Amino acid sequence: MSVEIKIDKRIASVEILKQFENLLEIKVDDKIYQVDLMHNDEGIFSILANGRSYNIELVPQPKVKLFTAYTLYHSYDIEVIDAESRYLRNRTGAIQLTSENTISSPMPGKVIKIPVKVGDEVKKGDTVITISAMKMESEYKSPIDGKVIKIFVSEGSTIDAHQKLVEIE
Amino acid sequence: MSVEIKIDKRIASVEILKQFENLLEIKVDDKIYQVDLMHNDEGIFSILANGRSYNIELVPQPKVKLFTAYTLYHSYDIEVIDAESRYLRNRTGAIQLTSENTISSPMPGKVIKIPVKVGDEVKKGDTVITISAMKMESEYKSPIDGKVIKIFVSEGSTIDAHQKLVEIE
Amino acid sequence: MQKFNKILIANRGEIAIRIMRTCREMGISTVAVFSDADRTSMHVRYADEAYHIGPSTSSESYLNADKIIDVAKKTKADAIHPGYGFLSENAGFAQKCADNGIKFIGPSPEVINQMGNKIQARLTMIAAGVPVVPGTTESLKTEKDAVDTIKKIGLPVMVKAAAGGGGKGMRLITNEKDIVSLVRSARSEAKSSFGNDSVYIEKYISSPHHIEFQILGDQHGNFIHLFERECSVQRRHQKMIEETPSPLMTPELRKKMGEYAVEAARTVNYEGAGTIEFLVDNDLNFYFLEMNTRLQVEHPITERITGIDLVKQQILIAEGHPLTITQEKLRQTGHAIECRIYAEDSDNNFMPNPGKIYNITQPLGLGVRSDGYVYEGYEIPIYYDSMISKLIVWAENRNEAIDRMKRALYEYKITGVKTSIKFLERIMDTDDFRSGNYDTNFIEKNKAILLADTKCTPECEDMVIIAAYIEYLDRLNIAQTSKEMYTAQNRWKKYTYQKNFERL
Amino acid sequence: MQKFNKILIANRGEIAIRIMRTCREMGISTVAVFSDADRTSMHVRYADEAYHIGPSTSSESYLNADKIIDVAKKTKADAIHPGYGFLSENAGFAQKCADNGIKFIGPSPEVINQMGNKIQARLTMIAAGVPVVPGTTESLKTEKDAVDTIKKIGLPVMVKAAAGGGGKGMRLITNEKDIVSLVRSARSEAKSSFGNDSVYIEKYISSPHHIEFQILGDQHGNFIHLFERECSVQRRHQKMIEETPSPLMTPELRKKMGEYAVEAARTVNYEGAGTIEFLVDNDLNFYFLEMNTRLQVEHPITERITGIDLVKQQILIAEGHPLTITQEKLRQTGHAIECRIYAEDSDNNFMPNPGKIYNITQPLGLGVRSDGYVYEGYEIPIYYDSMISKLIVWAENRNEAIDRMKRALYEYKITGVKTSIKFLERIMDTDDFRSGNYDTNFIEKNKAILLADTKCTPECEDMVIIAAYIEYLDRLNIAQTSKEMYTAQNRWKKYTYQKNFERL
Repeated sequence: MSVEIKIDKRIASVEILKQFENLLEIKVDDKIYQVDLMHNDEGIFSILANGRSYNIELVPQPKVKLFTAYTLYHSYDIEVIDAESRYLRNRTGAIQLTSENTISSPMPGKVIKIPVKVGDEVKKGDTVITISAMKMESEYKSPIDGKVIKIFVSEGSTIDAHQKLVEIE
Repeated sequence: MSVEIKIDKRIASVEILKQFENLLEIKVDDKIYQVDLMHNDEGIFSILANGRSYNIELVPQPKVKLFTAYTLYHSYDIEVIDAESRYLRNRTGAIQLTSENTISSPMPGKVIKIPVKVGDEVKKGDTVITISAMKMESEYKSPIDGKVIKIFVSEGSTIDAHQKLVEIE
Repeated sequence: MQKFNKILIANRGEIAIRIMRTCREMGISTVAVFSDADRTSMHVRYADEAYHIGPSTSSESYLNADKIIDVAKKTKADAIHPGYGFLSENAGFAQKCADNGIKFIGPSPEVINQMGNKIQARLTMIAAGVPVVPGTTESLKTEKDAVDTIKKIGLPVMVKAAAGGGGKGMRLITNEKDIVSLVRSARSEAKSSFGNDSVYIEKYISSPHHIEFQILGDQHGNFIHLFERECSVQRRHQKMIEETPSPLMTPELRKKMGEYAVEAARTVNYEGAGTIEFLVDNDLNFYFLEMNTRLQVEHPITERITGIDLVKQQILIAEGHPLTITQEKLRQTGHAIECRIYAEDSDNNFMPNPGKIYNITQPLGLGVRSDGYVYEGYEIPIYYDSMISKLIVWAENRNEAIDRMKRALYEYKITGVKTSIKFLERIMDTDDFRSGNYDTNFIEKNKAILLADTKCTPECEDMVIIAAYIEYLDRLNIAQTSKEMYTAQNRWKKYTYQKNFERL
Repeated sequence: MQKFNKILIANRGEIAIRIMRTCREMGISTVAVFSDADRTSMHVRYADEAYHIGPSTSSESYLNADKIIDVAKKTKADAIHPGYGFLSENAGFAQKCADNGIKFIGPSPEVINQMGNKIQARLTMIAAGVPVVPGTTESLKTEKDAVDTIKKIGLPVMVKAAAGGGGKGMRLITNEKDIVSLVRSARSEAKSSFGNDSVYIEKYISSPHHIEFQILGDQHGNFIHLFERECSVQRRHQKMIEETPSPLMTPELRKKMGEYAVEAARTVNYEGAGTIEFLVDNDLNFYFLEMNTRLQVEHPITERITGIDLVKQQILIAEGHPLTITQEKLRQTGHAIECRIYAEDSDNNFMPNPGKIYNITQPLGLGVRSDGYVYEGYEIPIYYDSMISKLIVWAENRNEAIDRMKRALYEYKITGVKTSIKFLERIMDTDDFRSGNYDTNFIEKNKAILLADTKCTPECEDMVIIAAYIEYLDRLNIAQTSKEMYTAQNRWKKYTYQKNFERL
């Protein structure tokens, strides 16, 4: 099965060449690895390759082919690109998971203030929503000059991470 | 649904009277409890009842209606007796999960020695199998005077907990 | 002398559990209180009894004094331990406890008031002969008054709210033309934050060291200090790392500051555990900054080098026992460092990062203590502080302690939310921290190093790709794998992804 | 003087990880080796490099000296740390390391041999003037010889294998008529266990105290001792609890025994960390029992009261550094206790209980150290020791240490396998342990209390029933719940078990 993995900005192709139980021969781009790979239901991987002991944890994200990968020192955003996602990509013409002009919060929190209403003209840099989380308030600003076309939440409501908040056009 | 719970030797009937989310009114035998009950996929329970904070963990056993329950200081063997198990009980005439004359080991291990063979006459107290686990050898003895009718394992093989080893008749 | 049989802990998170641990060691029952968001928090599960006190927002639960007192009365608790934050420095709450015959574990309402008002605290310290940061000793009356006073003291200065704390109602003035507007905005923020617009002026000390002394006072007029804590590694005016002894400290300075700290406690006839905070400049001049009339987050490093359980001392003092520890017998043994683990994106302006904890690996072994409260599967609420755990190490000397902290941070793995762990590890590697040559400007100064975007090796990156690929293949068969009901019995998988290959 | 860049750890379990922790703190890379059963063991994941060395059975993997040396050569390891058990007291392995230019972290093969043979060790100690248990100093030759000797010493006596250890080839003789048969069976067991049927006789000391001294010796003729460890709480001749200081010890006795321990080390020109074991009777007479030429399981309690990292000292000594610690500067601070957590059914004759770990809650907080290696979902192999972790506490004094240990054991939860945790907690409650008035007969003497079958309250039992019922209802809907793929995101459930009821 031909599958590509997007890791931050890199896109790598990956393919299993041989397998004997937990011993795998795997090709990543043009490099071939012999790995002894064990993993469990919590996404914890122990990989031995060239004698090195690698510990990797994959945490699933709400979208099914997205993960956050943790190595010892780094975390990576991972996306699996298979036939299905390639089809979707081709159909929509571009990878566009969220609109650039839709403001969302990277973390859960509570909406403190929405100083704009639908139809308002805003300038790039204007604060359109204030979110509070863990005793700290963050102001989210408009990325463009434009008009508020949709507000998805209301003052006082609690929000999830990556939830759409305000759309500007 | 009328269900009974066997906890060690006691058999208790239990029934939910009311529920509002995690607040439950539950009857155990003739006592009625109002409990605030939270639990998770790992079988960890946090129950608040009469102000007390109870922590209970349930570990599933290979048989589907059996659990081991851990409170702070104790562990209990639990069996759920529902309509289906009652039917099975009635059919077989008795609760007989394993034959009394079948020797099994409570723990996993390795078979070191089987000094008997099928057809041998044995006396009560004769060693019929020696199991080694964690550098310690345990000898299992015949519970009755009788004859070896079946040996389920062979010397040198590894065994699981509660696996049948030798049957005497 | 009273013997407490039951204590209500009016707090949550790591400090609630830390207090319950000592109660348990002393054979005292514990009562937890919790808000909507905290039903599944660890402190509820750790306590002997637990009661719901209201909605998630602190003001309606952990700050609801009456509700908490009700629970204490209902459960017949002998005393209330307020922890830190929330009601711990609330004189009104301390008074209500007293009115209801419940012992508040801490100083009297009068002392909390006296030290809570920063102007009054300054006056008290001046009267006791303790050096304070140069500035005013009364509230600014008019804007003209402000301009005149500030000119007299000389720029730069800090305007601070008398009722203040936590950086609110505080402004740095460096330019004469900004005086009026900044005083005005400090006053307005003070009014909205504390209901009191009284502000005062302090000389601004640039890049000082934050050094505090732990003190204990009993009901019988005995006072001791338990040495210093160096708290200069801060971000957004919040401490990140504390250590003791302070690398800046000399035995003479320690003796002098310690004596002042004890004098400060004696002056107000302080009862319980408290902290005297000082600013220290590079010439080792020191100034009283404020007193915290409660346990500090960073108290464990003092416990580690002195061997004394501070919560146990608080309880014994509240029961009326005289201190059995004397100043002469106290020793600082070895070196202790605390790192605060925040759920935050340290690389992105320390933005808080609440969310669900996926996996945790605790650092263990020689010289490592960790005080936390989150567990696997726990969802960190958005309503409270972002500190999820504290990692404390001890070693014979400072270098070894830094090496050990690095090792412990290396071992400490929390996935699901972003944490400050890796940022803290990078701090351990900076020359300035290693040499002990740092002040409150440390993080700003070392920003380039601390925010360096290092990547793992290409081979390591390829391993991540392989792991993601295998996980993906697994999920294609999810229906099959989830049939395996008892996951704990088979957490390590052996699947065949591709059939009929010979052994490699 | 050599600087090690890489160390191979020829061991598994908690001790392998404990050694790797110190290596990491010292900036030394680590190489793990593992058997079939240990592919997913923690030490494999903790190490920088990891290599498979054979089947699960120890004799084909962890005892396979050649294979381990091969890995050390291949990975260019500078040194091998043997931990305890396995090859740690194998002179042949130490010799092979030397032959291959790899430093064995421990004493020379000659010293291992000399101390490994119990008769030779006795002779060595007698020559050094150290008191030994009265008995023979040579191997018994004939059965007549045995009878004569035993009559001379006087019954009861112990027959012991010269090459012995671990209770094998050892018989207690209390009755004259049994002499011949018991000597014969000891000899036959010695032959089959160690390939050497040489046995000797020691006077039997009933209910003695097991007290050992930790020693360190460098390559430059410096020797120190790091005080005693009291190891009398044993079951099946295996230690369960150790503490330091020993409640039996007096300063005079400590000084005297310490001097003998140092003398013993000096006599054989000992290099590294070692332990001199003594038997002490109730009149405080003490006798050399044997020397362990390796790190002990219970070394952490010594680390805790002295502040010294013993593994770091082992490595520094092996690199050729002279000891920087002097006897005069060493202090015993406070009190430390270790409890060994075994996977066993303590209530059922301590039967080992390997299996799958379901959930673990680690005890944390002030004064608690835990050194373990199992994790949630881990399957404890049947092939190795049943000790899965060690819990070490420290406090200012013995009473506080016992209270803290009780608290830590209370917090420590391991489900899925039976463990010794609750048994250990009951020990903390016995009068004999509390008063420090115990010897090796302790568990036998307190059996009635320790095996008491207490149950939880009827209400608590009802809560278990409720939990089981809810879990059962849940499982009826298993198909529905397992659709929820990301369990960590929703570990606490909110299901409706019965619809349309109003709020209670």
